[in-house]
Amino acid sequence: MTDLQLWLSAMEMGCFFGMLALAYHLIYVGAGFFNFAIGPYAMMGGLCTSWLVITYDLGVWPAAAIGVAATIALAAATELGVVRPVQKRGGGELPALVAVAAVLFAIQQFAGYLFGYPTLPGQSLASFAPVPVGDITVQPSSLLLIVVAVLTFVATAAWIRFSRTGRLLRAVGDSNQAAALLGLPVNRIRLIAFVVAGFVAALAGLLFAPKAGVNSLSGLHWSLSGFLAVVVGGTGSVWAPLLGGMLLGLVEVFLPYYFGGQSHVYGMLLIALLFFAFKPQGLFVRKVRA
Amino acid sequence: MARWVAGMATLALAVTACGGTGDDADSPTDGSAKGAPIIIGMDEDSTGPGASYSTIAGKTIRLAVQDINDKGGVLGRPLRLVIENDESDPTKVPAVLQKLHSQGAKALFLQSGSAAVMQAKSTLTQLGLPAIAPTGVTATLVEPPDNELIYMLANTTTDWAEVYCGAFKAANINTLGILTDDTTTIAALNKALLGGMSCVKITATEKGAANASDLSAQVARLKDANPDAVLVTSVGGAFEVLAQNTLAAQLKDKLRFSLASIGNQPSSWKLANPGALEGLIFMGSINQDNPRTKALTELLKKANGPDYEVTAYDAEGWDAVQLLKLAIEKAGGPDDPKKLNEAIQSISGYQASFGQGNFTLSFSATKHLGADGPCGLSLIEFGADNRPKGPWATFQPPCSS
Amino acid sequence: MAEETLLVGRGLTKRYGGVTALEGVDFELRAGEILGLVGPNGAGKTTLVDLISGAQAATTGELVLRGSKLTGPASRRARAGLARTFQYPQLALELSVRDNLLLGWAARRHASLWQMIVGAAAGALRPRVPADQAAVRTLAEELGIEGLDRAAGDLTLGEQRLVEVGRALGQDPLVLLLDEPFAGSDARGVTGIAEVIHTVQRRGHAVILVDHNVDLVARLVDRVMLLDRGRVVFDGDPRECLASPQMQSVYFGSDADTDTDSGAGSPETQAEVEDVRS
Amino acid sequence: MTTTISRPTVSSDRWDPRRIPGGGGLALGVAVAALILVWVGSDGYRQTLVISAATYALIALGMYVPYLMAGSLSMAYSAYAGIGGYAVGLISARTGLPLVVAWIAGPIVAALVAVVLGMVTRRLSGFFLAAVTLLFGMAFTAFLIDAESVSGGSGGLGNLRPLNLLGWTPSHYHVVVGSAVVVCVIAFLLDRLRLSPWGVVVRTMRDAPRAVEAAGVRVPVLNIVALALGAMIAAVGGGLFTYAAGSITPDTFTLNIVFLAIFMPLIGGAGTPWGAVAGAVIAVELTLNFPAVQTSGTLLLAVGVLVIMLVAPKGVVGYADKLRTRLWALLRKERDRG
Repeated sequence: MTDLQLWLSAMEMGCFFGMLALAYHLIYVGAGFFNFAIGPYAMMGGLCTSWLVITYDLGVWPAAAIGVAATIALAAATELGVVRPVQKRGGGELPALVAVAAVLFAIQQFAGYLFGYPTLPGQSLASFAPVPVGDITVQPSSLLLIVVAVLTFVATAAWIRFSRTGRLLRAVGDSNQAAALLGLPVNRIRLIAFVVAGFVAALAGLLFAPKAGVNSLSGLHWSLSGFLAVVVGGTGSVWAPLLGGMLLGLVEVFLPYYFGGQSHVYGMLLIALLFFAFKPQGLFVRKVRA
Repeated sequence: MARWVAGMATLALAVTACGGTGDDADSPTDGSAKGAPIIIGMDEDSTGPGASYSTIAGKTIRLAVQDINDKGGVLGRPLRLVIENDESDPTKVPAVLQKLHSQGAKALFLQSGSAAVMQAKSTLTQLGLPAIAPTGVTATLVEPPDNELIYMLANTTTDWAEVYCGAFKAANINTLGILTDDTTTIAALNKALLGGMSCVKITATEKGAANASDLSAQVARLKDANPDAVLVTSVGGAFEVLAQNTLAAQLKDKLRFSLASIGNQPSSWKLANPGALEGLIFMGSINQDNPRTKALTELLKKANGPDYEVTAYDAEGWDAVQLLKLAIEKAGGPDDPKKLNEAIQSISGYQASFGQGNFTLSFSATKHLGADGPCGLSLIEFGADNRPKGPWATFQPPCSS
Repeated sequence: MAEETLLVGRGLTKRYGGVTALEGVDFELRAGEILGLVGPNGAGKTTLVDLISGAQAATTGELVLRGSKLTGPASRRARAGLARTFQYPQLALELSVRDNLLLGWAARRHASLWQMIVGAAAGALRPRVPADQAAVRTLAEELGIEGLDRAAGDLTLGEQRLVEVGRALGQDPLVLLLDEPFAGSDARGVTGIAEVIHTVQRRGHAVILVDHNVDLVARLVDRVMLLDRGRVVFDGDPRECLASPQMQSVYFGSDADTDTDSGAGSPETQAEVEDVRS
Repeated sequence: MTTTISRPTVSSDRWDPRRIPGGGGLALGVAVAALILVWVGSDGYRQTLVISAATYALIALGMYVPYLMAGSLSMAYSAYAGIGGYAVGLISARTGLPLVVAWIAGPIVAALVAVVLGMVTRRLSGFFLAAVTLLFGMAFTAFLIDAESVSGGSGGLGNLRPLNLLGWTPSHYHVVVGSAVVVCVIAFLLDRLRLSPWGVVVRTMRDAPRAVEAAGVRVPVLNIVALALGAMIAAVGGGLFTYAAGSITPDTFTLNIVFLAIFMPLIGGAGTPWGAVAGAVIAVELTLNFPAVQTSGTLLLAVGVLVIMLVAPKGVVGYADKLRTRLWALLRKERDRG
């Protein structure tokens, strides 16, 4: 494990997964469920931006702004238009799960229809020369991804700790019922959680897209990776998603390095099984005593 | 809520409208040809994972049909394309072929980009319709079972193996590392290609997911194996570019080879880091010394704009239509599928619009691969601008002229 | 009537981390007996019911039903002869009242893996067993439940409780555990539940009735156990209990520590409570 | 809405299909199936549509038991259908056994895999279960490609033998009719199963698992039985498609199908297994046979799912049923008045 390049790759993946996991985390805290549409949000942020740049010759920054705004609108629409009405009907977590699965599927199809099905190159917001580090060179987009990821986590942590909305979010996360009883604006907090999560996911997708491009079907895979990261990290703290993402990034890079081939496909399944089985309560595991 | 529903309904309607008009606008017209149209079916993947390469040839097939119709058609009758989309979904392929058949198609183009097309073989036998897979390169497609009615144009992987071996010998390469994607299409191709390359020792085979976002682990393993050269086998697209980016960064001094796909997908060249493709050698088929290639290039640039990069997919699509025209003429009409099939098998010495100048395509009852010898192939090198620079100086497939 | 000992609990204790919900509870239940379990919210009543029914595992202590040890998951204890209702009725809200009542019989026929597999095949071939349907009708008449085709979700809370009690009776239990069955019930519901209790008693089986309303319980039961902060502070005649000093001190003496909902017994809520505290 | 219409009591002892549990659904299902088969006739394309619809319906019916009755969403159904398909392919290519054996072996193997996966994931529900089973489906595809000696690798298995039932070889049309019959029979049986005591226990498990456990049924075990049953039905579907299409590859049953299968019962109506069948027919019609939107049938389907979920949670069948009830009430009112 001395190859610097591998560590850089693991870090990039880790930052990306971490940001996706952070988006999961925010919605989990605000609304108490895992929004599987996080991956498609990230895809939307990346793909919409690339499409605007390529099709309309728009500058990268305005395109990115539109892409992020569109994703935020999508996240808000998910909450207001789909999840909230469905959850209002009750019936446990299955309706919400099916609803987000439908949203995930619909966003994929819609993005394909709007932006086309081929992979588009990601647009880099940074334009400086590659930075040599040791015997490798770090691409500007990689550097930007890592820096922004860290900043995002710092900002989110500060937001949750110091702002009124952030503290309210934490209160809602502690106990949804209690918060409702106390008269906290639970619905508004939920919406804010979705919006912030949409922003974080869009940013993640936008920054990660230069690495391998983005297409309308990237979302599902990203959703799964982000979900695993949030499970591995736990939902205990704002920083947990970053930890989970980093661990997963290491697995994604070093597992194929040592075992080759498809080992990461089996590896991810194994990690999911092990983690879900041995991670004690506190997660969303149904407690049926066997 | 009501407003939301209304919005969704409007959206759905809008989508429906766009979808409808979009398809009609693409279809070729009858041109100057009169008489009852000859219906040709095309299974194209216009929206699925294979769309990025399927549509390149699909576009040129439409253009070729239009060209034929403008020039009076086949036996005085216009060709009419009916097109269905299988979204690279194998469960859809039988239904798509059946649908084309029910719309009166007399012959088919199998232009689905992925392994989904493998699912077509037995359905073709059921339908009794001859079919051409213009861009197919997987030899198993035209091997038994159910291969009586299916044809491919380009050199297959067996020829590729021969050409690569020549190249390795010329460049003094004894050990080879393979970087491959996990698609079924490529797994099938690898089996045929690598099996035929006994000329080198394959010291490492690394596989990555087709939608991978990182390949540094695979490349690091290749680095550890330290082969003389690296061959990337993939369906192309994002995987190929990521592979080349990573190889360029981590294995600078190694000679890199690739399949045809990277050369045929100009849109993916932009994905690569600056200079990342420089020195990459791919299995090309476009050779501007071929006069027919030149003519086709002019035609395509006129239709698609002067910046258009002609690819082998274009040429293969074009030739597939010309071959079918020839076969229909030989059979005296499209209506007897058996006769039409025999007519395809009787085509010999067709001068292709890809490959080197004297490259020809011939078919017979036992030869469902059109290519005559490896002249259809050419090793092309990428330049520093991430565009093909021209034939690789070290080695070119021998071509008796 | 032979005063056979049906169920014995010894030293039942439940701790969640540092919180002790139940501490060394001993009790004995004789055949045909109706035992009232009373105490303020948070006294540990539901926890005790959970420990007996197997919904939660005891930290220490043991249970003996008719001479054999009662262990394992709730389902095994149910097969041994326990049935219970829940503080918050656990009904399939989309299913009809009829189907909810049917669960007691249906469950009995799907106890083992083999029965589950055969039951699936048999169910597809013969979905409605006339004997079951008749039994459900009889039970509903007995309890005064009408409108068997209504969805359980459309019932009032009191009606839901009645259905749940009926479902438990359908299991023909040796010991029936009723967790606050009267909350939200109207007069008819109370009568129906009282009827169930007497049916069980007539069969020579026993009932444990949980409620914080001591007056109501006292009229129905043979014996009362008063719980306070996880300990038994009184065990004996209901009228004596009402007049006892323990009763006075538990309900009126100190007003501290009655803030937590008695649902705090379940691990989920317990975890939540801990979360909020930390 | 709140007015209840008192029905005239049907007191005749005559045989009445409505009094057979699930009879109404069967009558309607068979009627529609018959209409479809008449419409299909000898048109090869339409025949293939029926096969596709039947395959989708069987996968959706397989998911029906664990997903809509027991309330746990397993997404490994691409693997189960694949196992059914590979059973047909392998028995045809590697053994001399009659091909019918594949429809016994495939479902059994699928059920065993479901049991193992169910045991490993027995503590999981909701999002966790969905994620793990999704990963399992992906790993299964990777396994099919890797295990070339077993599965024929990426090229899959083809050139299947025709079925031979005691000397009778069914034609393609017979297979089409047979697939419609199989779907109707399975939907009918599931509909009855739903109403049966077994169904009552399983459906109670969804909303009130604690009550089921307290009634003496081990919820995790019954859950696994439900999963195994579902896997068997999906495997039948996979086998049917493979036989009709003549080949199977690792990519034949993709995650796309699993997503469609989740949505089909929602479109058709989750209240009855016939809803899953109706949803499958609609999904095939939209994605394969909708002339106006060739390229966006799947998109339309996705949007349709969202709309139906929000506007008509009981799906098409539920909606039709509601309309029917209202219509009858209206007619009765008219009759009473006149």
